[in-house]
Amino acid sequence: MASLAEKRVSDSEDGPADPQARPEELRLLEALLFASTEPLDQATLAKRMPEGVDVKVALAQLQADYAPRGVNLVRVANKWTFRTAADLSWLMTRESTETRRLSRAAIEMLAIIAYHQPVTRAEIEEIRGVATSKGTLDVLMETGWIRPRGRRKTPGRPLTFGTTEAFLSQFSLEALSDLPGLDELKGTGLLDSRLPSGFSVPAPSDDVTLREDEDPLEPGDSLELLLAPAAEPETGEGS
Amino acid sequence: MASLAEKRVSDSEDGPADPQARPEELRLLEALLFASTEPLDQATLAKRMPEGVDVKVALAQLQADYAPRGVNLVRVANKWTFRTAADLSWLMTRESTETRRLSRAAIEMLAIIAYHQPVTRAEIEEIRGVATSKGTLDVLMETGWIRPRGRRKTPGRPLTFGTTEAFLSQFSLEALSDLPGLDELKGTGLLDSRLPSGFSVPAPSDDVTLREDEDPLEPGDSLELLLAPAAEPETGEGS
Amino acid sequence: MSAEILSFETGRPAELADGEPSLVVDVEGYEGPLDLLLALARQQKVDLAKISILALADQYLEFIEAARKIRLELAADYLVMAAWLAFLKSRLLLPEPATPDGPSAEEMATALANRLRRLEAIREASNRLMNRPQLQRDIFPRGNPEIIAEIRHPKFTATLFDLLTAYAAQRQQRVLATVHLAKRTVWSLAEARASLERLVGMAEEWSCLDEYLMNYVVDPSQKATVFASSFAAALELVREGAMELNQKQAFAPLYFRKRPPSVTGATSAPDLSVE
Repeated sequence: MASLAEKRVSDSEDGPADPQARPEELRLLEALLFASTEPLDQATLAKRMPEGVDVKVALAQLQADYAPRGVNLVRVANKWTFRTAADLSWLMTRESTETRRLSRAAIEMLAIIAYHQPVTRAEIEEIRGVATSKGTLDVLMETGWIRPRGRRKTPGRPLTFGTTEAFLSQFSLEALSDLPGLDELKGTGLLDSRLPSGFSVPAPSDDVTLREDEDPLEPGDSLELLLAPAAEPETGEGS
Repeated sequence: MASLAEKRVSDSEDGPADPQARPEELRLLEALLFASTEPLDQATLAKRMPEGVDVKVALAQLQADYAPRGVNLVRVANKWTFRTAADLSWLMTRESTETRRLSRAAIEMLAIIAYHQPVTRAEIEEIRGVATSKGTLDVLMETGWIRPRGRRKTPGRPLTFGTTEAFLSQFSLEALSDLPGLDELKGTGLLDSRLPSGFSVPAPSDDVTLREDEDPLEPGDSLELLLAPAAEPETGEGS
Repeated sequence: MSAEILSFETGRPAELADGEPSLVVDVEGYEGPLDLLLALARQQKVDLAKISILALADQYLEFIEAARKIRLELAADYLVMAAWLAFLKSRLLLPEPATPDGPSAEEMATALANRLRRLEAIREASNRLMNRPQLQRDIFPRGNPEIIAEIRHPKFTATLFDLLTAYAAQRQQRVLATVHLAKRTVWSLAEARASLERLVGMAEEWSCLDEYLMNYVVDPSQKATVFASSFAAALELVREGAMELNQKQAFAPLYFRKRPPSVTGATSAPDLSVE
């Protein structure tokens, strides 16, 4: 504080008008308005101020003082209060993370996308034997672990889905090829060893290069449109 | 507002250094700190600031900015918050809800806990030379300024008490090391209740880490139980 | 622990003009013997480090004696302290024993002086602490804080084990489902008979059994079982007189019709042969 006092002095030497030499009533007003649990009207403020202070003028000056700041003095319903500057409303949000478990349906779908990518929704449904709810796909998109990678060159040009790098990091996989194959799945007992001979597990690849039967996504292919009812706008980190 | 913007422009033309051209981060910081109910630590603030902002420097500047004002930026318990200026307490009396009036015994006990923590009830009584009524400890616990922090590794495993963040906040202390007169107390060797003067003098610590001679509280250590049976009145005569 | 005031009106020890401590016997005002001792010590008007413990003990004993004279009921700890001080005083006055067991009188006196200094120091500290600007008394936080909206970002959890289990379970389930279907493709006699009965009900004219049967054959692999069961069922229906079968020659298509009600017995002898 001592250093500040010095600063004020030096400031006042710089220019003819010293912007820091504030009248005491501004200090009083700002303290009252700051501490008050509700907006205060001019009459209430006047009662608390020393006699002879023109509260109206002081308020106007205080308002001007704070106008360029992150906190503004505003008048609401004829009462005065400090409020965060309107342009900083984005700052007034707190972001928190909450841990959520994926639903069984979502994990199943994710597993199929991981092994069978690039894969369309219809193909996923064929493998699972049940229709996929849109919500499940939305949730998976929200995880950031899957992404639409192109469009299959078939009638209807359905989207093809694949996994992302975030997927690898979530499951501590160095590469997609680290996903266990048929023999390993059998070895761990996850797959029945008496499966028919024709049974196979694809060797998955998340190569970004599109396959021959894939078209690239089009510029207009925003996820919003792809997945119809929009998920909340996300800070786009997607691929 | 418009007039102020013009003022800023003209100011900047006046001199090379423009005191009004405040960096945007000061606006952000003041908005965050003004809006928050709780003091915020530097790390939390940094997370909310754009990258590349030196929050420490910005806070220091903001503190200097507000030092002459009716509202000051202060650091309590190593966190930052705006508070009305201490010299304006006369103005603010009406804002005061009811001030807690502590008995002399409670104040003394609070001071002993603050300066000697972690400290047991028997040690407090040894310093004061009188038994502590359970009511006094209850009152202090109710203030939220003290807390039982562990159990001393001595026979009977008595509770150790320490102060809380609310204590620092109440007395506008950045840290325990700011306790008034602490240095003198340390210098005279009067701080340690257990050792004869002249031995090593520990500084009070509200570090959540327990000391070597402390055990953690146990899950079943409910305060009711802890405080219920009054400790045997120890009228410690000459040690 | 404290007694009532009997005859002395002022609550605090005061000092006489000449510096002699006045003796105001009022235990009420003290928080225990140490507090009283400290108050007495302060009357010596010297640095606590330099107080005379001997003089202090005298003062204390004098105070207690006065209190007892006026029948002031003293709490036990005051008396304990008095006894201890009397003991200390005698030790201080007598020459030190040759082999002292325990602390010497000097050490005891120093310890007492230190306790007094410590109590005084903490009192001083507590005064300074309470004189600091206090929150909600002298200084105030923001009275009307603004709401900080909370945006929740979900962080999803799933393990590789979850993933693999899900994948294996799904693939396996599909495979097992196919196995089930294969079992059901055996065309049972009962099924064949029920189907034939429905067919015969509609077949007034000779119809090709093979063509009808083909409708049931979903998969070429099922052809054998469908034909075998149907043939057996057909024979049974013929035996029961519900239908007629006709075949031109071996391996030729089988024709069937509902047995006309008027005719009894076969119109044309069916030439039955088993494929």
